[in-house]
Amino acid sequence: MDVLYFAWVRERIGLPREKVETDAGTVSELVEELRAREERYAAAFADLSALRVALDQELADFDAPLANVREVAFFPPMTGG
Amino acid sequence: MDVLYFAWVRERIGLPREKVETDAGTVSELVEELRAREERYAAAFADLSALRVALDQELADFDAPLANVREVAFFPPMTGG
Amino acid sequence: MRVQVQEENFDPSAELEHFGRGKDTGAVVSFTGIVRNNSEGTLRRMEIEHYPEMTKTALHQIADQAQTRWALNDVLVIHRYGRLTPGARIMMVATASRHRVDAFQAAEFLMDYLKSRAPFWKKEITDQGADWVAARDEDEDALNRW
Amino acid sequence: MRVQVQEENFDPSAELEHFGRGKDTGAVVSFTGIVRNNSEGTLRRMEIEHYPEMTKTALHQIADQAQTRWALNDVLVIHRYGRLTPGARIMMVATASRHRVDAFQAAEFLMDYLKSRAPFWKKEITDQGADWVAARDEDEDALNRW
Repeated sequence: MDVLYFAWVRERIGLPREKVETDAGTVSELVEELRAREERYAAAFADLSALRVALDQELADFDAPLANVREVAFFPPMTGG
Repeated sequence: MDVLYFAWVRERIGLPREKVETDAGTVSELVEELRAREERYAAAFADLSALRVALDQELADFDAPLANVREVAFFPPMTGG
Repeated sequence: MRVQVQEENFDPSAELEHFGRGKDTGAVVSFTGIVRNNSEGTLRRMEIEHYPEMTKTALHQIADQAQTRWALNDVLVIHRYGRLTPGARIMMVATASRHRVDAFQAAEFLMDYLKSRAPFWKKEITDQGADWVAARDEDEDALNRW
Repeated sequence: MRVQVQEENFDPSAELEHFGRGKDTGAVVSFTGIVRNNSEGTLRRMEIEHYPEMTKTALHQIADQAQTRWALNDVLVIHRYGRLTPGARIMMVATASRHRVDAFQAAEFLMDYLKSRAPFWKKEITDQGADWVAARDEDEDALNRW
Protein backbone atom coordinates (compact mmCIF):
# COMPACT_ATOMS: atom_id res chain seq x y z
CA MET A 1 0.00 0.00 0.00
CA ASP A 2 1.25 3.50 -0.85
CA VAL A 3 1.14 5.93 2.06
CA LEU A 4 1.46 9.64 1.25
CA TYR A 5 2.15 12.56 3.57
CA PHE A 6 1.54 16.26 2.88
CA ALA A 7 2.39 19.63 4.42
CA TRP A 8 3.63 19.44 8.03
CA VAL A 9 2.85 15.72 8.23
CA ARG A 10 5.34 15.21 5.41
CA GLU A 11 7.86 17.47 7.13
CA ARG A 12 7.56 15.74 10.52
CA ILE A 13 7.86 12.27 9.08
CA GLY A 14 10.56 13.41 6.68
CA LEU A 15 9.31 11.85 3.48
CA PRO A 16 6.51 12.42 0.98
CA ARG A 17 5.49 8.81 0.38
CA GLU A 18 6.45 5.26 1.19
CA LYS A 19 5.34 1.67 0.63
CA VAL A 20 3.84 0.11 3.75
CA GLU A 21 3.17 -3.60 4.28
CA THR A 22 0.25 -3.86 6.69
CA ASP A 23 -2.63 -6.05 7.76
CA ALA A 24 -4.42 -3.08 9.35
CA GLY A 25 -8.17 -3.36 8.83
CA THR A 26 -8.93 0.35 9.24
CA VAL A 27 -7.17 3.70 8.95
CA SER A 28 -7.00 3.92 12.77
CA GLU A 29 -5.21 0.58 12.95
CA LEU A 30 -2.74 1.74 10.31
CA VAL A 31 -2.14 4.92 12.34
CA GLU A 32 -1.43 2.79 15.43
CA GLU A 33 1.15 0.76 13.51
CA LEU A 34 2.86 3.88 12.17
CA ARG A 35 2.87 5.58 15.58
CA ALA A 36 4.64 2.56 17.06
CA ARG A 37 7.44 2.75 14.50
CA GLU A 38 9.45 5.80 15.50
CA GLU A 39 9.23 9.06 17.37
CA ARG A 40 8.77 11.13 14.18
CA TYR A 41 5.64 9.10 13.31
CA ALA A 42 4.34 9.40 16.86
CA ALA A 43 4.85 13.16 16.60
CA ALA A 44 3.09 13.43 13.25
CA PHE A 45 0.11 11.37 14.42
CA ALA A 46 -0.06 12.76 17.97
CA ASP A 47 -3.39 14.58 17.45
CA LEU A 48 -5.74 12.91 15.00
CA SER A 49 -8.21 15.79 15.23
CA ALA A 50 -5.56 17.89 13.43
CA LEU A 51 -5.35 15.37 10.58
CA ARG A 52 -7.38 14.36 7.57
CA VAL A 53 -7.15 11.16 5.56
CA ALA A 54 -7.92 10.28 1.94
CA LEU A 55 -8.31 6.73 0.62
CA ASP A 56 -7.58 6.38 -3.07
CA GLN A 57 -7.90 10.17 -3.42
CA GLU A 58 -11.27 10.45 -1.65
CA LEU A 59 -11.66 12.00 1.80
CA ALA A 60 -12.51 9.36 4.40
CA ASP A 61 -12.91 8.84 8.14
CA PHE A 62 -10.34 7.27 10.44
CA ASP A 63 -12.58 4.28 11.05
CA ALA A 64 -12.90 3.56 7.31
CA PRO A 65 -11.84 0.03 6.22
CA LEU A 66 -8.64 -0.40 4.19
CA ALA A 67 -9.78 -3.39 2.16
CA ASN A 68 -8.82 -2.95 -1.51
CA VAL A 69 -7.34 0.49 -0.83
CA ARG A 70 -4.15 1.14 -2.78
CA GLU A 71 -3.28 4.65 -1.63
CA VAL A 72 -3.67 6.29 1.78
CA ALA A 73 -2.83 9.96 2.26
CA PHE A 74 -2.45 11.84 5.55
CA PHE A 75 -2.48 15.62 5.75
CA PRO A 76 -3.65 18.58 7.84
CA PRO A 77 -6.98 20.32 7.09
CA MET A 78 -6.80 21.78 3.62
CA THR A 79 -6.19 25.48 3.01
CA GLY A 80 -6.97 26.06 -0.63
CA GLY A 81 -8.64 29.04 -2.26
CA MET B 1 -41.28 73.43 -10.35
CA ASP B 2 -39.83 70.98 -12.86
CA VAL B 3 -41.78 67.75 -13.21
CA LEU B 4 -40.07 64.83 -14.96
CA TYR B 5 -41.52 61.59 -16.30
CA PHE B 6 -39.67 58.39 -17.17
CA ALA B 7 -40.36 55.09 -18.94
CA TRP B 8 -44.06 54.34 -19.50
CA VAL B 9 -45.11 57.34 -17.39
CA ARG B 10 -43.31 59.53 -19.93
CA GLU B 11 -44.90 57.62 -22.80
CA ARG B 12 -48.42 57.87 -21.41
CA ILE B 13 -48.17 61.56 -20.66
CA GLY B 14 -46.34 62.19 -23.91
CA LEU B 15 -43.51 64.36 -22.65
CA PRO B 16 -40.30 63.92 -20.64
CA ARG B 17 -40.54 67.05 -18.51
CA GLU B 18 -42.53 70.20 -17.99
CA LYS B 19 -42.76 73.26 -15.76
CA VAL B 20 -45.71 73.11 -13.37
CA GLU B 21 -47.09 76.03 -11.34
CA THR B 22 -48.62 74.58 -8.21
CA ASP B 23 -49.50 75.29 -4.61
CA ALA B 24 -49.66 71.58 -3.77
CA GLY B 25 -48.29 70.89 -0.30
CA THR B 26 -47.42 67.24 -0.87
CA VAL B 27 -46.65 64.87 -3.73
CA SER B 28 -50.14 63.37 -3.43
CA GLU B 29 -51.74 66.80 -3.85
CA LEU B 30 -49.61 67.42 -6.94
CA VAL B 31 -50.70 64.05 -8.33
CA GLU B 32 -54.36 65.04 -7.79
CA GLU B 33 -53.85 68.27 -9.70
CA LEU B 34 -52.14 66.46 -12.59
CA ARG B 35 -54.82 63.74 -12.71
CA ALA B 36 -57.50 66.39 -13.04
CA ARG B 37 -55.80 67.95 -16.06
CA GLU B 38 -56.38 65.47 -18.86
CA GLU B 39 -57.12 61.83 -19.54
CA ARG B 40 -53.46 61.02 -20.34
CA TYR B 41 -52.42 62.23 -16.87
CA ALA B 42 -55.29 60.32 -15.25
CA ALA B 43 -54.10 57.20 -17.11
CA ALA B 44 -50.46 57.66 -16.06
CA PHE B 45 -51.36 58.21 -12.41
CA ALA B 46 -54.19 55.65 -12.23
CA ASP B 47 -52.35 53.29 -9.91
CA LEU B 48 -49.94 54.95 -7.48
CA SER B 49 -48.69 51.59 -6.21
CA ALA B 50 -47.12 51.12 -9.66
CA LEU B 51 -45.27 54.44 -9.37
CA ARG B 52 -42.25 55.84 -7.57
CA VAL B 53 -41.36 59.46 -6.95
CA ALA B 54 -38.09 61.32 -6.44
CA LEU B 55 -37.79 64.84 -5.00
CA ASP B 56 -34.66 66.66 -6.09
CA GLN B 57 -33.18 63.32 -7.20
CA GLU B 58 -33.87 61.49 -3.93
CA LEU B 59 -36.51 58.74 -3.63
CA ALA B 60 -39.45 59.94 -1.51
CA ASP B 61 -42.95 58.95 -0.40
CA PHE B 62 -46.18 60.28 -1.89
CA ASP B 63 -47.03 62.06 1.34
CA ALA B 64 -43.71 63.95 1.36
CA PRO B 65 -43.97 67.78 1.49
CA LEU B 66 -43.04 69.80 -1.60
CA ALA B 67 -41.72 72.87 0.24
CA ASN B 68 -38.45 74.03 -1.36
CA VAL B 69 -38.48 71.17 -3.85
CA ARG B 70 -37.31 72.22 -7.31
CA GLU B 71 -37.60 68.94 -9.22
CA VAL B 72 -40.18 66.16 -8.94
CA ALA B 73 -39.79 62.95 -10.98
CA PHE B 74 -42.38 60.21 -11.50
CA PHE B 75 -41.48 56.78 -12.81
CA PRO B 76 -42.26 53.07 -12.50
CA PRO B 77 -40.22 50.81 -10.17
CA MET B 78 -36.63 50.81 -11.36
CA THR B 79 -35.17 47.93 -13.33
CA GLY B 80 -31.44 48.51 -13.35
CA GLY B 81 -28.68 45.97 -13.13
CA MET C 1 -14.13 54.01 -5.79
CA ARG C 2 -15.24 54.66 -9.34
CA VAL C 3 -18.77 55.03 -10.72
CA GLN C 4 -19.38 55.35 -14.46
CA VAL C 5 -22.63 55.84 -16.36
CA GLN C 6 -22.12 55.67 -20.07
CA GLU C 7 -23.69 54.84 -23.42
CA GLU C 8 -20.61 53.18 -24.90
CA ASN C 9 -19.47 49.63 -24.25
CA PHE C 10 -16.83 48.75 -21.64
CA ASP C 11 -14.27 45.99 -21.33
CA PRO C 12 -14.56 44.06 -18.03
CA SER C 13 -11.15 42.50 -18.66
CA ALA C 14 -9.46 45.87 -18.96
CA GLU C 15 -11.39 47.22 -15.97
CA LEU C 16 -10.23 44.33 -13.79
CA GLU C 17 -6.63 44.45 -14.94
CA HIS C 18 -5.40 46.63 -12.10
CA PHE C 19 -8.55 46.81 -9.99
CA GLY C 20 -8.03 46.76 -6.22
CA ARG C 21 -4.38 45.76 -6.42
CA GLY C 22 -2.32 46.56 -3.37
CA LYS C 23 -0.68 44.60 -0.60
CA ASP C 24 -3.92 44.42 1.35
CA THR C 25 -6.18 42.87 -1.31
CA GLY C 26 -6.73 39.12 -1.13
CA ALA C 27 -10.09 38.87 -2.91
CA VAL C 28 -11.60 40.44 -6.02
CA VAL C 29 -15.20 39.70 -7.02
CA SER C 30 -16.76 40.91 -10.25
CA PHE C 31 -20.25 40.72 -11.70
CA THR C 32 -21.05 41.42 -15.34
CA GLY C 33 -24.64 41.74 -16.56
CA ILE C 34 -25.36 40.81 -20.18
CA VAL C 35 -28.46 41.33 -22.36
CA ARG C 36 -30.04 37.89 -22.54
CA ASN C 37 -32.27 36.91 -25.43
CA ASN C 38 -35.69 35.48 -24.58
CA SER C 39 -36.36 31.76 -24.97
CA GLU C 40 -37.87 32.30 -28.43
CA GLY C 41 -34.84 34.30 -29.57
CA THR C 42 -37.03 37.20 -30.70
CA LEU C 43 -35.34 40.03 -28.79
CA ARG C 44 -34.08 42.64 -31.23
CA ARG C 45 -32.73 45.08 -28.72
CA MET C 46 -33.03 46.48 -25.23
CA GLU C 47 -33.35 50.20 -24.60
CA ILE C 48 -32.21 51.49 -21.24
CA GLU C 49 -33.55 54.86 -20.14
CA HIS C 50 -32.17 56.62 -17.10
CA TYR C 51 -32.52 59.80 -15.06
CA PRO C 52 -29.15 61.45 -15.63
CA GLU C 53 -29.45 64.07 -12.88
CA MET C 54 -30.10 61.29 -10.35
CA THR C 55 -28.18 58.29 -11.64
CA LYS C 56 -24.65 59.14 -10.59
CA THR C 57 -25.75 60.35 -7.16
CA ALA C 58 -27.79 57.19 -6.60
CA LEU C 59 -24.92 54.92 -7.67
CA HIS C 60 -22.47 56.81 -5.46
CA GLN C 61 -24.83 56.48 -2.49
CA ILE C 62 -25.16 52.74 -3.06
CA ALA C 63 -21.38 52.33 -3.39
CA ASP C 64 -20.81 54.47 -0.27
CA GLN C 65 -23.22 52.27 1.67
CA ALA C 66 -21.32 49.17 0.58
CA GLN C 67 -18.05 50.73 1.72
CA THR C 68 -19.58 51.58 5.08
CA ARG C 69 -20.91 48.08 5.64
CA TRP C 70 -17.94 46.02 4.46
CA ALA C 71 -14.17 46.36 4.62
CA LEU C 72 -13.46 47.15 0.97
CA ASN C 73 -10.25 48.25 -0.66
CA ASP C 74 -11.99 49.30 -3.86
CA VAL C 75 -15.39 49.45 -5.55
CA LEU C 76 -16.23 49.82 -9.24
CA VAL C 77 -19.68 50.36 -10.75
CA ILE C 78 -20.28 50.78 -14.49
CA HIS C 79 -23.79 51.00 -15.94
CA ARG C 80 -24.75 51.63 -19.54
CA TYR C 81 -27.85 53.25 -21.03
CA GLY C 82 -29.19 53.48 -24.57
CA ARG C 83 -29.68 50.73 -27.15
CA LEU C 84 -28.17 47.32 -26.50
CA THR C 85 -28.39 44.19 -28.61
CA PRO C 86 -28.56 40.63 -27.20
CA GLY C 87 -25.17 39.58 -25.88
CA ALA C 88 -24.11 43.16 -25.11
CA ARG C 89 -22.83 44.03 -21.65
CA ILE C 90 -25.20 46.15 -19.56
CA MET C 91 -23.23 46.78 -16.42
CA MET C 92 -20.60 45.51 -14.06
CA VAL C 93 -19.61 45.83 -10.43
CA ALA C 94 -16.33 44.83 -8.84
CA THR C 95 -15.23 44.75 -5.21
CA ALA C 96 -11.83 44.18 -3.60
CA SER C 97 -11.20 43.23 0.02
CA ARG C 98 -8.85 41.34 2.32
CA HIS C 99 -11.17 38.37 2.75
CA ARG C 100 -13.59 36.79 0.30
CA VAL C 101 -16.74 37.24 2.39
CA ASP C 102 -16.63 41.06 2.24
CA ALA C 103 -16.05 41.14 -1.50
CA PHE C 104 -18.87 38.66 -2.21
CA GLN C 105 -21.41 40.26 0.12
CA ALA C 106 -20.67 43.78 -1.06
CA ALA C 107 -20.99 42.73 -4.72
CA GLU C 108 -24.34 41.07 -4.06
CA PHE C 109 -25.52 44.09 -2.08
CA LEU C 110 -24.51 46.43 -4.91
CA MET C 111 -26.38 44.29 -7.45
CA ASP C 112 -29.53 44.08 -5.34
CA TYR C 113 -29.58 47.84 -4.88
CA LEU C 114 -28.73 48.61 -8.50
CA LYS C 115 -31.65 46.42 -9.58
CA SER C 116 -34.27 48.26 -7.55
CA ARG C 117 -32.85 51.60 -6.42
CA ALA C 118 -30.87 52.99 -9.33
CA PRO C 119 -32.98 55.02 -11.79
CA PHE C 120 -32.75 52.82 -14.87
CA TRP C 121 -35.65 51.38 -16.85
CA LYS C 122 -35.40 48.66 -19.43
CA LYS C 123 -37.58 48.32 -22.52
CA GLU C 124 -37.45 45.18 -24.63
CA ILE C 125 -38.08 45.43 -28.36
CA THR C 126 -38.98 42.04 -29.80
CA ASP C 127 -40.43 40.90 -33.13
CA GLN C 128 -43.82 41.18 -31.41
CA GLY C 129 -43.49 44.75 -30.15
CA ALA C 130 -42.08 46.81 -27.31
CA ASP C 131 -42.56 46.28 -23.58
CA TRP C 132 -41.16 47.85 -20.45
CA VAL C 133 -39.54 45.24 -18.24
CA ALA C 134 -41.59 44.90 -15.05
CA ALA C 135 -39.85 45.06 -11.69
CA ARG C 136 -39.87 41.62 -10.06
CA ASP C 137 -41.13 41.11 -6.52
CA GLU C 138 -38.14 38.91 -5.79
CA ASP C 139 -35.78 41.77 -6.66
CA GLU C 140 -37.58 44.06 -4.20
CA ASP C 141 -37.60 41.26 -1.61
CA ALA C 142 -33.86 40.76 -2.07
CA LEU C 143 -33.27 44.15 -0.40
CA ASN C 144 -34.69 42.83 2.86
CA ARG C 145 -31.73 40.62 3.53
CA TRP C 146 -29.37 43.58 3.99
CA MET D 1 -16.82 23.44 -17.50
CA ARG D 2 -13.07 23.81 -17.22
CA VAL D 3 -10.77 22.94 -14.30
CA GLN D 4 -7.07 23.82 -14.38
CA VAL D 5 -4.35 23.13 -11.83
CA GLN D 6 -1.10 24.76 -12.78
CA GLU D 7 2.14 26.24 -11.51
CA GLU D 8 2.24 29.13 -13.97
CA ASN D 9 0.34 32.40 -13.66
CA PHE D 10 -2.99 33.00 -15.42
CA ASP D 11 -4.75 36.07 -16.75
CA PRO D 12 -8.27 36.51 -15.32
CA SER D 13 -9.03 39.11 -17.98
CA ALA D 14 -8.21 36.73 -20.81
CA GLU D 15 -10.07 33.89 -19.07
CA LEU D 16 -13.22 36.02 -18.80
CA GLU D 17 -13.05 37.36 -22.35
CA HIS D 18 -15.35 34.74 -23.85
CA PHE D 19 -16.44 32.93 -20.69
CA GLY D 20 -20.07 31.79 -20.60
CA ARG D 21 -21.10 33.77 -23.65
CA GLY D 22 -24.23 32.58 -25.40
CA LYS D 23 -27.76 33.83 -25.79
CA ASP D 24 -28.78 32.35 -22.46
CA THR D 25 -26.19 34.02 -20.20
CA GLY D 26 -27.29 37.12 -18.33
CA ALA D 27 -24.87 37.02 -15.41
CA VAL D 28 -21.16 36.30 -15.01
CA VAL D 29 -19.52 36.28 -11.57
CA SER D 30 -15.80 35.91 -11.03
CA PHE D 31 -13.62 35.60 -7.96
CA THR D 32 -9.85 36.05 -7.98
CA GLY D 33 -7.71 35.18 -4.98
CA ILE D 34 -4.45 37.07 -4.50
CA VAL D 35 -1.49 36.49 -2.13
CA ARG D 36 -1.91 39.17 0.53
CA ASN D 37 1.05 40.41 2.51
CA ASN D 38 0.73 40.39 6.30
CA SER D 39 0.19 43.64 8.19
CA GLU D 40 3.93 43.96 8.91
CA GLY D 41 4.77 43.46 5.24
CA THR D 42 7.22 40.67 6.05
CA LEU D 43 5.84 37.98 3.76
CA ARG D 44 8.52 36.88 1.31
CA ARG D 45 6.56 34.21 -0.45
CA MET D 46 3.83 31.63 -0.18
CA GLU D 47 4.38 28.00 -1.11
CA ILE D 48 1.37 25.99 -2.14
CA GLU D 49 1.67 22.22 -1.94
CA HIS D 50 -0.98 19.96 -3.41
CA TYR D 51 -1.85 16.31 -3.93
CA PRO D 52 -1.72 16.01 -7.72
CA GLU D 53 -3.44 12.62 -7.98
CA MET D 54 -6.40 13.99 -6.00
CA THR D 55 -6.57 17.68 -6.91
CA LYS D 56 -8.19 17.56 -10.32
CA THR D 57 -10.73 14.95 -9.22
CA ALA D 58 -11.65 16.97 -6.14
CA LEU D 59 -12.03 20.18 -8.14
CA HIS D 60 -14.17 18.42 -10.74
CA GLN D 61 -16.38 16.97 -8.01
CA ILE D 62 -16.86 20.41 -6.47
CA ALA D 63 -17.65 21.98 -9.86
CA ASP D 64 -20.06 19.14 -10.70
CA GLN D 65 -21.86 19.70 -7.41
CA ALA D 66 -22.24 23.39 -8.22
CA GLN D 67 -23.68 22.53 -11.63
CA THR D 68 -26.15 20.14 -10.04
CA ARG D 69 -27.34 22.67 -7.48
CA TRP D 70 -27.61 25.78 -9.65
CA ALA D 71 -28.61 26.50 -13.24
CA LEU D 72 -25.20 27.30 -14.69
CA ASN D 73 -24.18 27.83 -18.29
CA ASP D 74 -20.49 27.54 -17.51
CA VAL D 75 -18.02 27.04 -14.67
CA LEU D 76 -14.30 27.78 -14.55
CA VAL D 77 -11.85 26.85 -11.79
CA ILE D 78 -8.13 27.65 -11.92
CA HIS D 79 -5.83 26.94 -8.97
CA ARG D 80 -2.08 27.40 -8.82
CA TYR D 81 0.55 25.61 -6.78
CA GLY D 82 4.24 26.27 -6.13
CA ARG D 83 5.94 29.51 -5.05
CA LEU D 84 3.98 32.73 -5.15
CA THR D 85 5.08 36.21 -4.14
CA PRO D 86 2.80 38.81 -2.49
CA GLY D 87 0.41 40.25 -5.06
CA ALA D 88 0.44 37.10 -7.19
CA ARG D 89 -2.82 35.47 -8.19
CA ILE D 90 -3.52 32.16 -6.45
CA MET D 91 -6.73 31.03 -8.06
CA MET D 92 -9.97 32.08 -9.69
CA VAL D 93 -13.47 30.77 -10.19
CA ALA D 94 -16.08 32.04 -12.63
CA THR D 95 -19.74 31.13 -13.09
CA ALA D 96 -22.25 32.04 -15.80
CA SER D 97 -26.04 31.77 -15.51
CA ARG D 98 -29.31 33.32 -16.68
CA HIS D 99 -29.96 35.13 -13.42
CA ARG D 100 -27.53 36.71 -10.98
CA VAL D 101 -28.52 34.66 -7.94
CA ASP D 102 -27.32 31.35 -9.41
CA ALA D 103 -23.98 32.77 -10.52
CA PHE D 104 -23.34 34.42 -7.14
CA GLN D 105 -24.37 31.45 -5.03
CA ALA D 106 -22.45 28.94 -7.13
CA ALA D 107 -19.29 31.10 -6.99
CA GLU D 108 -19.52 31.37 -3.19
CA PHE D 109 -20.17 27.64 -2.91
CA LEU D 110 -17.15 26.87 -5.10
CA MET D 111 -14.95 29.13 -2.97
CA ASP D 112 -16.16 27.66 0.32
CA TYR D 113 -15.46 24.14 -0.91
CA LEU D 114 -12.11 25.00 -2.49
CA LYS D 115 -11.02 26.48 0.83
CA SER D 116 -11.66 23.38 2.89
CA ARG D 117 -12.10 20.40 0.55
CA ALA D 118 -9.53 20.78 -2.20
CA PRO D 119 -6.13 19.24 -1.32
CA PHE D 120 -3.98 22.37 -1.19
CA TRP D 121 -1.81 23.50 1.72
CA LYS D 122 -0.29 26.94 2.08
CA LYS D 123 3.00 27.73 3.76
CA GLU D 124 4.03 31.30 4.45
CA ILE D 125 7.69 32.22 4.42
CA THR D 126 8.30 35.50 6.26
CA ASP D 127 11.41 37.30 7.50
CA GLN D 128 10.79 35.45 10.78
CA GLY D 129 10.56 31.93 9.38
CA ALA D 130 8.16 29.46 7.75
CA ASP D 131 4.68 28.48 8.92
CA TRP D 132 1.89 26.35 7.52
CA VAL D 133 -1.32 28.36 7.29
CA ALA D 134 -3.83 26.92 9.76
CA ALA D 135 -7.33 26.10 8.58
CA ARG D 136 -9.82 28.54 10.05
CA ASP D 137 -12.92 27.38 11.92
CA GLU D 138 -15.00 29.94 10.05
CA ASP D 139 -13.99 28.38 6.72
CA GLU D 140 -15.13 24.97 7.92
CA ASP D 141 -18.32 26.50 9.31
CA ALA D 142 -19.00 28.19 5.97
CA LEU D 143 -19.73 24.76 4.46
CA ASN D 144 -22.74 24.35 6.72
CA ARG D 145 -24.76 26.93 4.87
CA TRP D 146 -24.95 24.84 1.71
